[in-house]
Amino acid sequence: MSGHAHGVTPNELLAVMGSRELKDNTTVFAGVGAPMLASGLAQRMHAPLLTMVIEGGIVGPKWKPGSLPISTNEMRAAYRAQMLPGITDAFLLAQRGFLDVGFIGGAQIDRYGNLNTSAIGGSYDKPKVRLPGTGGANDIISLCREVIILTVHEKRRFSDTVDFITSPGWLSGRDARRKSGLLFGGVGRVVTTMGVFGFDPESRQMRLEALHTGVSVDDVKTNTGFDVHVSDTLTTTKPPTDEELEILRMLDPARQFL
Amino acid sequence: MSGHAHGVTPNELLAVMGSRELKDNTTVFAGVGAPMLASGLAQRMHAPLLTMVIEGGIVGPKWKPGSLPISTNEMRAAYRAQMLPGITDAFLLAQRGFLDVGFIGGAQIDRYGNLNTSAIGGSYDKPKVRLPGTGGANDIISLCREVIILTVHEKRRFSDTVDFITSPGWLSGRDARRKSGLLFGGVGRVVTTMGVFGFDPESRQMRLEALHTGVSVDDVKTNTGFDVHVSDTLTTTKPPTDEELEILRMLDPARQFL
Amino acid sequence: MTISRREYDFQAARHRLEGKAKSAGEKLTTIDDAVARVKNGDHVTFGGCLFSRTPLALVRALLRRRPTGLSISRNLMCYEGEWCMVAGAVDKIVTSWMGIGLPWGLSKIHREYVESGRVPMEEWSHLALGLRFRAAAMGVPFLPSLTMMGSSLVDVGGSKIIDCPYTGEKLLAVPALFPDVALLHVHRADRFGNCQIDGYPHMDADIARAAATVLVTAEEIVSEEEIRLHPDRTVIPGFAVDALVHVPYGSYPHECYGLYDADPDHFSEYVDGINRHGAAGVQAYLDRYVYGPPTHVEYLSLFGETALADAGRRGRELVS
Amino acid sequence: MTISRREYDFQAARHRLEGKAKSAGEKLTTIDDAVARVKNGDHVTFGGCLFSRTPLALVRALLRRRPTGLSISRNLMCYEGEWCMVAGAVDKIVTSWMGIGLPWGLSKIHREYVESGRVPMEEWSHLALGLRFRAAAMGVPFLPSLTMMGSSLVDVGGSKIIDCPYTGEKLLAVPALFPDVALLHVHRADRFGNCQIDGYPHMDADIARAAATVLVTAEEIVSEEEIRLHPDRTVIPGFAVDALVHVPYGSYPHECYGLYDADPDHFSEYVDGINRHGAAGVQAYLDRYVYGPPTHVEYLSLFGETALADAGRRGRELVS
Repeated sequence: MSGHAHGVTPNELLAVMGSRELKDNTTVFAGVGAPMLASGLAQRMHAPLLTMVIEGGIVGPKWKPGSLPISTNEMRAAYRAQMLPGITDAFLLAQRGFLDVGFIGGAQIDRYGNLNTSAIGGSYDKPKVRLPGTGGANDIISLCREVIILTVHEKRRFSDTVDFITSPGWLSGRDARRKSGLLFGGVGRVVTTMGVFGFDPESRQMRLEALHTGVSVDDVKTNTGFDVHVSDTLTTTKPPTDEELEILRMLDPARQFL
Repeated sequence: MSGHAHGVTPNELLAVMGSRELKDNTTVFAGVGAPMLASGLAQRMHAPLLTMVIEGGIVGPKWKPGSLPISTNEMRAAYRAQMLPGITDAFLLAQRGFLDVGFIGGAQIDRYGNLNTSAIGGSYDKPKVRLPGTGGANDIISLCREVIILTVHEKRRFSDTVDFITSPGWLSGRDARRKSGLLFGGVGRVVTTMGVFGFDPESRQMRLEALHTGVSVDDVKTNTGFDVHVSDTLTTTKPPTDEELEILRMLDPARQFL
Repeated sequence: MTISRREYDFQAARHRLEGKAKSAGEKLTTIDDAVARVKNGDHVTFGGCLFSRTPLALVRALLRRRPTGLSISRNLMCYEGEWCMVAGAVDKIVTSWMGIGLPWGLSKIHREYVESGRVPMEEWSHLALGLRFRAAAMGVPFLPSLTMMGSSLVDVGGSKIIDCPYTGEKLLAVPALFPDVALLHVHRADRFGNCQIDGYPHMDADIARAAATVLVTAEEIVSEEEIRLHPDRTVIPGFAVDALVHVPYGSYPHECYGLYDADPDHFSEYVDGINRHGAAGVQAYLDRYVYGPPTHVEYLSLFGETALADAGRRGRELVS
Repeated sequence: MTISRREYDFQAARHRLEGKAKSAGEKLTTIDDAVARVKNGDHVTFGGCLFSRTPLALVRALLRRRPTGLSISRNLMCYEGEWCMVAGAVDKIVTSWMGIGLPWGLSKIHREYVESGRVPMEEWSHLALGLRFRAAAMGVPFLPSLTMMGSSLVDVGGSKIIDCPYTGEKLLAVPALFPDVALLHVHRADRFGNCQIDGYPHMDADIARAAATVLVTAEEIVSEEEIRLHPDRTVIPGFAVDALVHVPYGSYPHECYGLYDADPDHFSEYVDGINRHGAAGVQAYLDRYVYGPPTHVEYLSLFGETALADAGRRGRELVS
């Protein structure tokens, strides 16, 4: 994929494309890795008045370049924070409506943006693979105004069905999410290493809206475990700029996450 | 009444008799005036490990003698406190079961220990006399393990019926309180300037259990707006000792509350 | 007297918040610009408690705009509630208690306005009102509680009893209260609106999350760096604040924990005016202290430097 | 896997608390005396979060007693949960996530024990678990929330959906979790158990109110006077604490905000042992670090003064 052709790593590509989804004067619920880098990049590019909220109960940190956190609840994640309300109260800010955007990923994702990070195969009680669990992913996708999924694009991830809905996207589509009691939010975008997906406003099925440079629709179809709907107005994303990549590499010089 | 005969004021009598109801290694939800003095006295007499919790969101203050608070939410009330959790969280400690005893008073009280501090006469919306309201009294009587009512004994206060139940005692008696949803607590004692009342364990009606020195049952009946039941084991309280009075007057030398 | 749907409509409240910019940017402005955000008919909640950290500078600035039809709420309402009554600004008062305190007896103004039915008082227990703000802060329409059960207060506001889905026990469902506007006074904030409070927090943090619009005065504006060096002291995040004004002695003659003590003599002077002239006494007070002084400095000069310095000395002594 | 009634029985939990002395007196004791309060079959909740302020000294002291049949809960479970599995101490783990972190991948121990059905993991969303502790801290059987709705998680623990009595909307009734015992590590406390935490509070304050028995280790024991000079820093009242132990570096090699950083190299060493020997690697670790050292000082000496000093330097740098 082009990213790599130009020496851009998958996480660099995700961080850049993710950062472009963030607007100024908003708040973002960000986890470690690409989401964190996307937020830090957006603050330095076009969204200086963006506030990050971190799962560990951290509001408005100013992470130290080269000293990025490996978890959402440690001193590096809280570096130069503006407020430390605690974990429960940080999520309650999201439930109240203070969080505009949330970033999450997942081991399995279906066409409706439902994610599984709990258990794969077998039964839930005796699964083939027990994954770590939801952590705050379920809360973020349930409570933020809009969620953006950031993930590498692999066929095994983009699966026809998820074995367990850890984090509800649009559930079975249409108004299923609202009917389930999730009155707010939803998945807006799925940013992958191959392109950017939106969701059909009616069916709530994933729809390819943009390809990264050098990626074809067939590439995407080959690497997706369900039928890929393509937008009538399919576009191509602007490749990561040198400035964007320089900032990312300044934030993570050891390339711990890049 | 004897209290006065011995130069003991009504509030001194209430503070002394109230203090004797408090045990060591317990917690007490105390308001300003007699309750506060009763708690401070108990700490200096027999309950050094008694912790006071104050409505203003204050835990374990060590009030400055001669600088007593006139409200439950001011710096004098928080003087040398151990913790300042805030008002809502202080009451939630009581709802959880951390508060052993609560002191309250009221403008009107009936035979079941129900109190009215809201509105007297007319209708609730257009009352003859609009009183300040419940404040935390309703919460204290609803949530503490046991409530002790401290009040001067006047016929107009000890009324056949209360116009409005601001603070629920035993409601209509027997199991009415539990049935109403108040699963915990209840009024244990009513300490007045004439004597000490308990409640019949069956009927939950107020019952005179002790008289202060020099007060007769007839005195009590004459000053009570409902039939006074008298315990078979009626006793006489030990008058305030010089030590008790000295401590009270040390706490409140200006006799702001005495 | 019953609660109105807009008080507990968590969906509408959430949509209002979703529609707002949540900026990490500048919040400093003038007090008149701040209170211009209050519309007639709004539900306005005052922070602090009784005569502690009351946002009096904001209340005065608000009353100078001669608002009408407001609902006001506060857990323990002090005489700022009487001001709103006499000024004709309020249609409803939501509180658990109204007055100044023991030494000043019953509030004649509270009695006059409520007994005549001119301004209804919606009464909640102190905890129940706290839970109304907390439910709203949490973004839910109610919180379960054991308080108020069995009392006549349950019916006053129209709150409901539910059965616990797990234990089957009865619980009071305390309805959320989402105010249109919150008026708060804090110890310090940076210019982005990150607020810190010393001593007892009262209900301000919940109120700030509950309200659609948050107006704050601060005793001190500190650097962003100072906030970031003590983030565990911050109780209100900047993105929740709409307007911030630097107002030293912003709650005087009420107290501000550790900075200045209240002025009970002034309370007595105020009550004397009522004892002599009733509501006209409050009107005279409003003319002198609220409508009169064009600036906060001129307001403070009515008390004099000695009184302010003395209140400051007492306030510092009480926490040292 | 469903919740058991004793987890949300607020009446039983309240009666347990009512039956306890709530003393303002001495709480200092030895760590062995403290953990002797834990009975086989108890539900034990660990404070802190992941590798931050984990009460590791208490967990180690508890495991030295070879407890059995415990249920353990923690919002993000780190490798202390693996210790309990391999030590045969637990029948059930309640958490939202289990592992160490990205660099160490999936937990092989977690996988082995859960996939085989030997130790079930009851999974809740991070907020839902936080609300379970908060409901208990508030003394109510549940709290309403919008989280987890529509997901497969709703059924895992057996939580229920209710209709809002005011708006008619569906809400998740998150059931309370009243632990038998809470293990917590804090920055400082006075000998009466009044505890203060710096930085992020995690869920410790709620857990301390939720549990029937509260065991605390503190980095520092300070004078009563120091607590009373900064009461707005206190998050757990002394009367809620049953036992207090002075344990500097009480959560090491996990971090303690502002005092010392975590030791990721040690985590890697631990995980290497698992990668090479599976559960036997954990057993060897337990023998060396948990069962082996008779005292905390001897435990710390396994890391060496240089490592401790370096963690302290990094920890101080990260907050200055």
